Amino acid sequence: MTTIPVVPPPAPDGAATLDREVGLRLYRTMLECRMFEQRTHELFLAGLVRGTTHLGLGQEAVAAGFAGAMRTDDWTFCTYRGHNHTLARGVPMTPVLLELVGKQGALMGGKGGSMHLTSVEHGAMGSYAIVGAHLPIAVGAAWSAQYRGTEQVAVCFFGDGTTNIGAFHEALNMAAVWKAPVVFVCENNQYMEYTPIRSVTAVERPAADRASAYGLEPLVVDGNDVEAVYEMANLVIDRARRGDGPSLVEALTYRQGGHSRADPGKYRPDEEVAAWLARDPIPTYRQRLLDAGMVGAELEAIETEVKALVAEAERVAREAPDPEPETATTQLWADGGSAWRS
Amino acid sequence: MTTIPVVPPPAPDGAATLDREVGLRLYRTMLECRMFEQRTHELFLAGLVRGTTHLGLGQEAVAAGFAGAMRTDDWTFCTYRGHNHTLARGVPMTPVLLELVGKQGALMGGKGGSMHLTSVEHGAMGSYAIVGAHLPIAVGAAWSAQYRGTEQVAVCFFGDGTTNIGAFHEALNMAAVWKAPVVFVCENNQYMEYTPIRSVTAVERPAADRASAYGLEPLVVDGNDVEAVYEMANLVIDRARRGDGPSLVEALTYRQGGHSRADPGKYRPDEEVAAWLARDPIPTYRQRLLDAGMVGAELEAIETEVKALVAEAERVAREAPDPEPETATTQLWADGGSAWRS
Amino acid sequence: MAELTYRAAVARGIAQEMERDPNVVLLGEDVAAAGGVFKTTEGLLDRFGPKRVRDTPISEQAIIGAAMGAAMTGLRPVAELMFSDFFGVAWDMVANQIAKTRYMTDGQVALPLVIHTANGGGLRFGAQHSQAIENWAMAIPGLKVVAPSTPHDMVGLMAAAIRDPDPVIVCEAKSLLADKADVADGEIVEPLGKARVAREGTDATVVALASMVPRAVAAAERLAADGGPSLEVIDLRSLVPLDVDAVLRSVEKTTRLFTVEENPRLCGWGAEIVSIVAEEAIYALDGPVVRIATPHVPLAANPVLEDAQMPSAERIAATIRRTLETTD
Amino acid sequence: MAELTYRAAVARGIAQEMERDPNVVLLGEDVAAAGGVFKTTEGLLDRFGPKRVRDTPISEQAIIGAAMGAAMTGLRPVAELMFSDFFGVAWDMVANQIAKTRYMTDGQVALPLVIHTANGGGLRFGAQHSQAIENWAMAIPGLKVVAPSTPHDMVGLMAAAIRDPDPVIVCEAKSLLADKADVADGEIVEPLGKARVAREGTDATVVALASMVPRAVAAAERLAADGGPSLEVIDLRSLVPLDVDAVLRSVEKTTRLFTVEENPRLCGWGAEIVSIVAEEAIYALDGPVVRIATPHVPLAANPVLEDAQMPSAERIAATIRRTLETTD
Ligand SMILES: Cc1ncc(C[n+]2csc(CCOP(=O)(O)OP(=O)(O)O)c2C)c(N)n1
Ligand SMILES: Cc1ncc(C[n+]2csc(CCOP(=O)(O)OP(=O)(O)O)c2C)c(N)n1
Ligand SMILES: [Mg+2]
Ligand SMILES: [Mg+2]
Repeated sequence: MTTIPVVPPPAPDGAATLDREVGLRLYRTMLECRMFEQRTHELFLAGLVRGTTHLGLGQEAVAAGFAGAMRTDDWTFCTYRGHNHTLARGVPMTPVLLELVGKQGALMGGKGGSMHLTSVEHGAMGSYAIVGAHLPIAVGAAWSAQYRGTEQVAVCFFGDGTTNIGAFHEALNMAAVWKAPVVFVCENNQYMEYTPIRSVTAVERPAADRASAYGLEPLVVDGNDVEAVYEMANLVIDRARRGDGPSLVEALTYRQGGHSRADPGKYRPDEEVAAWLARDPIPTYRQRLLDAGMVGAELEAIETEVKALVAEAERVAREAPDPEPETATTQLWADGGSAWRS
Repeated sequence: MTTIPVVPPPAPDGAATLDREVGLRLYRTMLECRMFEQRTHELFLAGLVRGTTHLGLGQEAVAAGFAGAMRTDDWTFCTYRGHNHTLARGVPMTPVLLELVGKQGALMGGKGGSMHLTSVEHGAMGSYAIVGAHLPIAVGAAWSAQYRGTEQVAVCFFGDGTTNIGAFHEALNMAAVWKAPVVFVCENNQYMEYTPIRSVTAVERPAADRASAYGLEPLVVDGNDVEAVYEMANLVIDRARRGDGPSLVEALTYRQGGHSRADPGKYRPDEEVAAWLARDPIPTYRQRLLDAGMVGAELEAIETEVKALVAEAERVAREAPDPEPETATTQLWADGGSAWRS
Repeated sequence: MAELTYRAAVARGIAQEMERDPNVVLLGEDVAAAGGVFKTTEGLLDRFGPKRVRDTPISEQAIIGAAMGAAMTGLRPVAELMFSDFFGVAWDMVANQIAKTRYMTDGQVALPLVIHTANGGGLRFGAQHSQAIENWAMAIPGLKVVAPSTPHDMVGLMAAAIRDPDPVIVCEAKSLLADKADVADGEIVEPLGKARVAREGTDATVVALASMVPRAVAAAERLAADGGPSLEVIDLRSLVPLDVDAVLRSVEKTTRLFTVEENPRLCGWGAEIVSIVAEEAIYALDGPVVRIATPHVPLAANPVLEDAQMPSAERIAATIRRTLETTD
Repeated sequence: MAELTYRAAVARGIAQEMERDPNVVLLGEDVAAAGGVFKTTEGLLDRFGPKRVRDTPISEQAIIGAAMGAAMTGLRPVAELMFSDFFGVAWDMVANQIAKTRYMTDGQVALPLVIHTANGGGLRFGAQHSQAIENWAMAIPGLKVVAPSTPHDMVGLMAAAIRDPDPVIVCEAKSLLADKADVADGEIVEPLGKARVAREGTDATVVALASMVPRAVAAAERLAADGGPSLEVIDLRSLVPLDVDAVLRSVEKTTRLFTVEENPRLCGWGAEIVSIVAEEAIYALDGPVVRIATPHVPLAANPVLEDAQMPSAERIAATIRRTLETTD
């Protein structure tokens, strides 16, 4: 079990050790998240992205590492900071971007927006915007898999600040008692919105130091090392699938930007930001792939492809029309409408 | 630190060790709780007590031990199972019984009933009937003592089942972060309403095994040994008063009856009930007082006095008139009324 | 045909659907081994086993959240919330998650689930265990809400709620749990959103729900007995969907409207009914519309006080008679 | 006299009372160092220090529960609930504990506390961060509820709420945060429960609240500009206590009533207003009463959709004109 570094651990070095296909896939997924979000942010500044956004820049290794270890019929439950997790499950960029810019063809018709990205067909079971709510919901999904004997696993991502809300406690206890096939992943990016997690938490490791309260072992992983995350993910997901119950993983990472679109994140010490930028999961992993013998050209090919995907999504987004106002009152009920009188 | 017995520990034996005044006071308090509740139950069967009741028969040592260690201006926060804790703070039996029988002169005018006994002037800050709610409230009271520098301590009693609800988690964390002068006392009487706590809890000790999640040490005490409780109470209350922050104590005890007036408690194994009845805190402590050299006559004098108090309360309760229906709409607001229009 | 209590009707409705659909599961505090603290789930554990009938910790957010997660992945959970007052500790799950997720995902997520809960006063439980919260649920878009007043309706509306593809809150009136009535054998399913004329009348329409229906009917009988006005009592049965036509039809006939609500007055469901009539049928009204509700205070534990708070047949009859006499 | 934003008025109102009473304390998420995520508590930490202005964990039950415990032991806490939607995770503390404890204890426990919260839509935050929940609070006996529509009222009603001996929910309209107006210097305290005639008129009464007040006034100006009916706009300012007389007085004069509500329709505060008028002044009404509200669906994140949902000046004007034309 790794323990938490008081200062960030050194950038992961040494050659990549995973099977090359896997390594390239993880790299590609991280890149898709990164390039999509970077462009999203530019489009917000350009006034095209209208609603709020919460970027996961710097946290891509957690999304890529876990998604890479999931079965296609496994379920992801994430938060308003959910672009990475949604894309990592294979949801196409175009409908996602359309949701963010608020045009027709959007993933949820514009009803949800950036904070609620969901694509049931890809196992992206929702981005939840009220802290803690999706932990019990993930337990319910896991219970349903257990009940139906499908060996599906629910993976639930949340932040460090979420470990102090009641729903966290109730969900962890019930999951443990029911031995539900659910994996709880705390992305400890060191901050709530603007408040450092250490200043409002009774323990040093907001998730790991709570594990024993549910009869679980404390698991900590370097969330900026995609291979370490991937290995941890395989361990805990297999455990859940085998019927050996839930796990709680604390992934140490960092939010490179502010909390949401409007926040410059000025409250963070420069050295801290610098230290974590130095361990950006993407360039560091790129180097490790090269050290492992991958050819730069291969990586550049991936980079070109991903850039093209983002550009195509943007092209569609710029041309798409606004939604029809009438759709504002559809899909409240299973009959497609929203009538309250019979 | 005591650890939890899988089977109930043997009845506390050996002579009482406390100062005789203290010992007699603890004995008397336990007796007041016991005799009051026994008579209350009889009066319920006789149809005089009308609302619901949740008796603490068997748990008197926890109430007596803690109340005995509290300063008169300290605060008690308890649950619907609150007769013992309310009486132990010195609230007279008569207005309490009047509240239970629903007559004029009742402690809360009949508005609250058995589940909400409160006497602010005695520091009995309320009996709360929705599981978990009073833990954060007790933190707030402790914060106010800290803010005003009064060195008051809030003592918050709750059950084993309460350790699985969200408010428990939020309150413990905030209390620890704020170093609030609050003592959390989990009365582990082994059951929720009808469900054994072990069957729905991820750890063996519902409170003690959660302490480390808040940076607190696990504290367990034999809740049927009034001297052990009293010593633990002094330890943790002094700690809080000194400014050294909150504590979480798990007191092992047993609910001798059912959950509430209507429940015969048939779901409990006979041997379990028998084993715990054998360690009834009151007769066992009576014996220890005798072993310590108290004269039986002294104890009998106390017993006669307490019996007389209960009888007097009953006499008043039987004669008291019903409340005036008009009072149903008073005291919603500080102006004494309940107008919603200006 | 057999006599059934309202309490037993809850279990019968759930059992009927558990027999029919293996994906129907039940969870809640003390619902399995103990058969529910109100004995409304008695026998279900024996009949359907621990896999389908589950006791939970005291964790309402987890109970209702788990029901949601199960519903969105193929089950049809019935979650028990022991007392409806406890919605307070799980309201986010109900109002913000369950009610909004189908809409937010543009219909991707289906939530066929039921939350059944003991609702209302009359049992001397005091302010935190006696609230009638049907209006809390009615105020939240995305929730359907039913509140049966008879054993037959309890079976039929519970069944319909479980079969419904959307989330339904089933409010079980505590003060009716012991009521008995003959209920037909075999499958019973009542449509959601259909009101029932509990008593026909000509002089005034009285709209009531759940525990207030028998009291309104008793008030009507009392007035009829001493030659007073003839009241038509409408049992709404369902607040969402709402059978507006049944109310309008009756008001057009009687020209007067009263509501009888157990909830404290402000923003009760009766206000919504009145505002609908005031918009769609105001010219049909011949006089003031009076809402008979619990005063806007918490319920007291004391029997004398609680009885003075909840609308009684006496108060209903007296209020309606006085109103009609002074304004006709 | 200085120009003040509605946003800054929140901090000014709190500061005014913190200066006056050392027992007034503030707690909430990001309220101290960050000055609040809506910047409504900016400067308070610098001015009053960390002992009186506290950042908390993400623990709404603990935040509001702690405020209650502090209030019952001598402090006058102001708790910030970042978004009013989050009442969902702390509703038990608000509706079951804070609202009921003075009553249950027959007046033994005093709860002088304020919960101030960012309320309502218009900022494209989507269904879980845009709700107007003033009707949730109005439905609970034991809560006072204010929802200011101007910077001046924000200062004055916040001050009154903090001084009030009972729990008060202060709803801050998100869509008004950036609004500016001149506000007098010095102490400002507005009474709770006093409505304000935002615009005088003769043909119809329009009752509005918070974000809907400027829209109702704009609708009135628009109709006046093209020779339409003359609307009297009443800004309720406070839902509990409710200034019923102000509404009745206006309706007696205009003979017509409309409500403009941001909350989704069912059980909104407007329904309560209509039911009061239908009981106490029905003969004064010359035609149907129409409620203009957000349709009974969650709010969408998309700007086009959200704008189609919340009542706009256009929709208010068009609805009122159509109604008056077809029913006069
Ligand atoms: C119950 C609740 N309280 C507060 C908020 C406001 N809020 C949104 S994100 C956030 C910080 C969450 O921090 P963390 O869990 O660490 O996740 P991160 O944003 O760092 O990914 C807060 C307080 C919320 N959405 N829900
Ligand atoms: C939030 C909530 N859920 C459920 C209940 C119903 N209930 C009342 S007491 C109780 C059992 C509590 O068990 P425990 O905490 O061990 O206390 P004990 O009754 O044993 O003293 C339950 C489930 C409640 N009052 N509040
Ligand atoms: Mg974080
Ligand atoms: Mg217990």
